[in-house]
Amino acid sequence: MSASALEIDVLLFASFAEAFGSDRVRLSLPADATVATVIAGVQAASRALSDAPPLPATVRVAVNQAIAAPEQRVRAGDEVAIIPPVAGG
Amino acid sequence: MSASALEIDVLLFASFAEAFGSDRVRLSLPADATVATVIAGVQAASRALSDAPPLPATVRVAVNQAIAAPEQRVRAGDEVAIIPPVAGG
Amino acid sequence: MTGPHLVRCPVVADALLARVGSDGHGAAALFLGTVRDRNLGRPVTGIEYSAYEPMAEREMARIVEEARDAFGVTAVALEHRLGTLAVGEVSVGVAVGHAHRAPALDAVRFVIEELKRRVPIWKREHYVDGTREWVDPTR
Amino acid sequence: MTGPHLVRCPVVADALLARVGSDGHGAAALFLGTVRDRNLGRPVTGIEYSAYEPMAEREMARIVEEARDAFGVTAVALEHRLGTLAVGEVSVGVAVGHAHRAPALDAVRFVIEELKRRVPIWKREHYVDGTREWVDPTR
Repeated sequence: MSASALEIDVLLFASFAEAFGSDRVRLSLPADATVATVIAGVQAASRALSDAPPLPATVRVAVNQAIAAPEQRVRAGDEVAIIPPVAGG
Repeated sequence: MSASALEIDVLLFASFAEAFGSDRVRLSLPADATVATVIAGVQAASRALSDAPPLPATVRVAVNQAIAAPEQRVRAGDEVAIIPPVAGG
Repeated sequence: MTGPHLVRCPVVADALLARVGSDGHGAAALFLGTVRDRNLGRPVTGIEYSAYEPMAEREMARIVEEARDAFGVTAVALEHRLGTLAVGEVSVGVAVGHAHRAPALDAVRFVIEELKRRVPIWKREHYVDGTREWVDPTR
Repeated sequence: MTGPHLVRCPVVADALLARVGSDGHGAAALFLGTVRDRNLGRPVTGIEYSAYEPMAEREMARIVEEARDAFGVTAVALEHRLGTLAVGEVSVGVAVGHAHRAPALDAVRFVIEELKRRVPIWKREHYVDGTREWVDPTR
């Protein structure tokens, strides 16, 4: 891991939290990481899990509690969360 | 009053009942009377009242508890009512 | 001949909701009409409601049937209060329960709009200055 | 950080209605979402709701503000319950009070539709056979 790498704790909810057995997963990302990089990182980490159930195909990412576009940059200190399809109500 | 005349007690509500000081008014109508005849009869009777407040311009008539068209015939035994503009809710 | 839709006691939201509740429902929608403290700028102290009762009952029952046909809602509770109501009191209440939310919301709106359009109920407002006036929405 | 919109105790219709009541109002509209006893044909015993709580609070507050801007409604109460709910219990409640009925009805519908579309709340259904499943409305 280079000195410029980002260490991000990605918050997990619902099916993701259940699959990971945790409410967060730490990702090591390149310094120029985007939201798309985060999604790819979480998907790779989930594939590495032995008995994970299938995760939702559609996920979005919130950065600092707002839904973020795939190309948005992720910076140190950002609050990053995986948002599976919502089902309130 | 001819033998073929209709005697109808027309039910009154709201502003009409207040103007007439009664919940009904008896009209003597020709045997071929229609809903329009009833409206004209009630309007004539209200003009004869000394201190009646202005009645609603728009009135409808219910015959046997259903709104009736002006040309509908009125027959002996019908339940006839003046329906001023409704204001429920 | 005041039937189930016309009442002379308070209209209670919880009672209407309870009447339309079911384990098979995922949605309940409710509308309440209440007496406002002013109308067209005049301060109001209360409203007196009266009706052509048997016809009003029939029309309200018909509206409930039409809502069933139009939106597939079988759980509908509709009450209109008669008599003199104070400011803040509920004059009319409609509740609809359904498996899903769209029919419940659609049906509540339909029922209250139809009630206001065609049920023979009248109201006389009482004003702060002691006068009273019949409300004519067409004027 | 559970704020006023997310609750862990029952959502009570009367409490929501009381919060949006005013003597200047002629209308109150309410929507309740309740736990159904089946979904897609499977018998359900309960639903477990969870949320990304701070973000959900913010989104719900934003939806209430958007309803104010769109419909001119200043009296809006919105609560979503978290935790495990039994069949028949209320998961979400929205109440809106207004001088007139159309904005109240429009705003209730807007708020519940937006909540379902974008507030980060999730549910896991518990079935009669003991299994559980996360509900994915996009699937």
